[in-house]
Amino acid sequence: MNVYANLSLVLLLILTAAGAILIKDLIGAVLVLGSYSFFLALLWAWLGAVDVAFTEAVVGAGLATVLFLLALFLTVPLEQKGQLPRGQWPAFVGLPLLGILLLYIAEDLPKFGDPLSPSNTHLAPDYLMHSLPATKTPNVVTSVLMDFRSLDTLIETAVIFTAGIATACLLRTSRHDSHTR
Amino acid sequence: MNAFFIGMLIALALLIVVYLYRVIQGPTVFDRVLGLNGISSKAIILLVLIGTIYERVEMFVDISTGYALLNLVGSLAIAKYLEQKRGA
Amino acid sequence: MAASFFGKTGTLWVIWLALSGSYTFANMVVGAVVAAGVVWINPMPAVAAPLSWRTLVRALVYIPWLFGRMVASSIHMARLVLDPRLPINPQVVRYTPTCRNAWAIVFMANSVTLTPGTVTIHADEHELLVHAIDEESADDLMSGRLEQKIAPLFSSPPIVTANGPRP
Amino acid sequence: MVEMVVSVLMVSGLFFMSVAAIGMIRLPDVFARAHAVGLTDTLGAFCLLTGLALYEGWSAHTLRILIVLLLLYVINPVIAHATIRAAHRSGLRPWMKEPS
Repeated sequence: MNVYANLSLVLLLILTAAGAILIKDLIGAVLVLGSYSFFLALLWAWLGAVDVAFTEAVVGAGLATVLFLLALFLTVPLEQKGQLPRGQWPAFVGLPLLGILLLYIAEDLPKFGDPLSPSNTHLAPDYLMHSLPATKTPNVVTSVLMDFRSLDTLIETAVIFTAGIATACLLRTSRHDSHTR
Repeated sequence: MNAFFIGMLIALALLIVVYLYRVIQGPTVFDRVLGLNGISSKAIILLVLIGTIYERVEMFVDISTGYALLNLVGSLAIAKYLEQKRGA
Repeated sequence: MAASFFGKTGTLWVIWLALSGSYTFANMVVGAVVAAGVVWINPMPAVAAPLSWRTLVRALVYIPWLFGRMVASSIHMARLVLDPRLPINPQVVRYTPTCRNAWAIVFMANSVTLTPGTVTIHADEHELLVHAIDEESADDLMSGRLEQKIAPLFSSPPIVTANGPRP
Repeated sequence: MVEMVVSVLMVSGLFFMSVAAIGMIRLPDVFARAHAVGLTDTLGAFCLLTGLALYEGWSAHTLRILIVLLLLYVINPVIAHATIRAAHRSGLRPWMKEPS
């Protein structure tokens, strides 16, 4: 039963991905891409990665769709009918070969959720044991992102802070402005 | 009961395909926006459903609340811009 | 000024508590700070909601009625859609509301969308442009039954638009 | 007992959602389709979410599910209205049965 639910979500994902590429109307492509993003978020949620799902839903499905649409409204909303360039057959041969190669390599990876894989025997228990006493943050993902990897995410934090200031500046209208308008 | 929920999840996923047809096929852009809205309302319910299956509703409800609000803002923005673009 | 500031902050704080679902002291303090910050950044326009105890009591009667209408409307839609002949006859009707209260008109536009076979296309102080899916729903709207239910909810007579009182 | 009520609620929610989906396919234009999304879909969401809230039992989580429900109730009609208003303003006219 679980497998079927998983399968239906993955099928929807593939369907929307193919639709976003094949559809000719660009606005339609953007909207299909938004729904693709949403199924990705659902899949993350189904796999238990709630944080990633939240980010995907907010950024991918919400923000990116609006940004793409705004870009489209400033340009011509129809795809130019173009000729497919000649000599594409290396792609048709090479890409499936690459896919087969990747699948072959993926066979050697530890199975999904395998309790004996290296990451589950060394790294994860260590973080789970030490992150709460060391950082006083209840969410392990947040503690890894913001404390253990704080130098990596320093710029990201700065960006978020700047965005907060910019939002405050944009939204903060004084009482006098709204009256004299 | 869990099997029932998972069956419900699959049924909702099948319903989404119908809306997807409308998004891909829709003759006007408004049909597409409406179809996207239908998909997102299904998806909000799917999130709560997944949360119930995992017995961690509180986390998933947060995502669905956030997504519902973003969906509102996004759809209103799209509608406003379509109004200005075509109506002018 | 100060009173409305604390009122808005308090409302947002209650919403914060309801959404976060944890009632520790730290969470309450953080919620209060965030709520005050949001009100400071975005002083929401002061459109006075005509809330009184009488309105609340009447709303408690109105909302179940509206819900019953919604169920009826969905069954109506189901019958239309599942009928192989698709017996719809869409039409656009103009409805002129008699009550002159902006809140009542906003509520009415939303309620029209929720009731059988009618969707509001456009609403302003003078008229509602309504798309009805068949004659039955159009007639039902034009009979003014809905407005009789909504008008008593908002007894305050002056029109309050988003831009202040109308001249 | 509770499980039975939950099942009935959720199956009826699924029924209304299916009706909305069929309406999305069969109805002729965007104005008529807004009826399906604005109304029937919302009622389906109501039934499904109420069922889930009942299944959770009475706790703080129930309250939050109900908040999502309330949000959907406000949002769905507003989006349907905004979309068809944009369609109307952009010059689209509703499909009529016969030109009169």
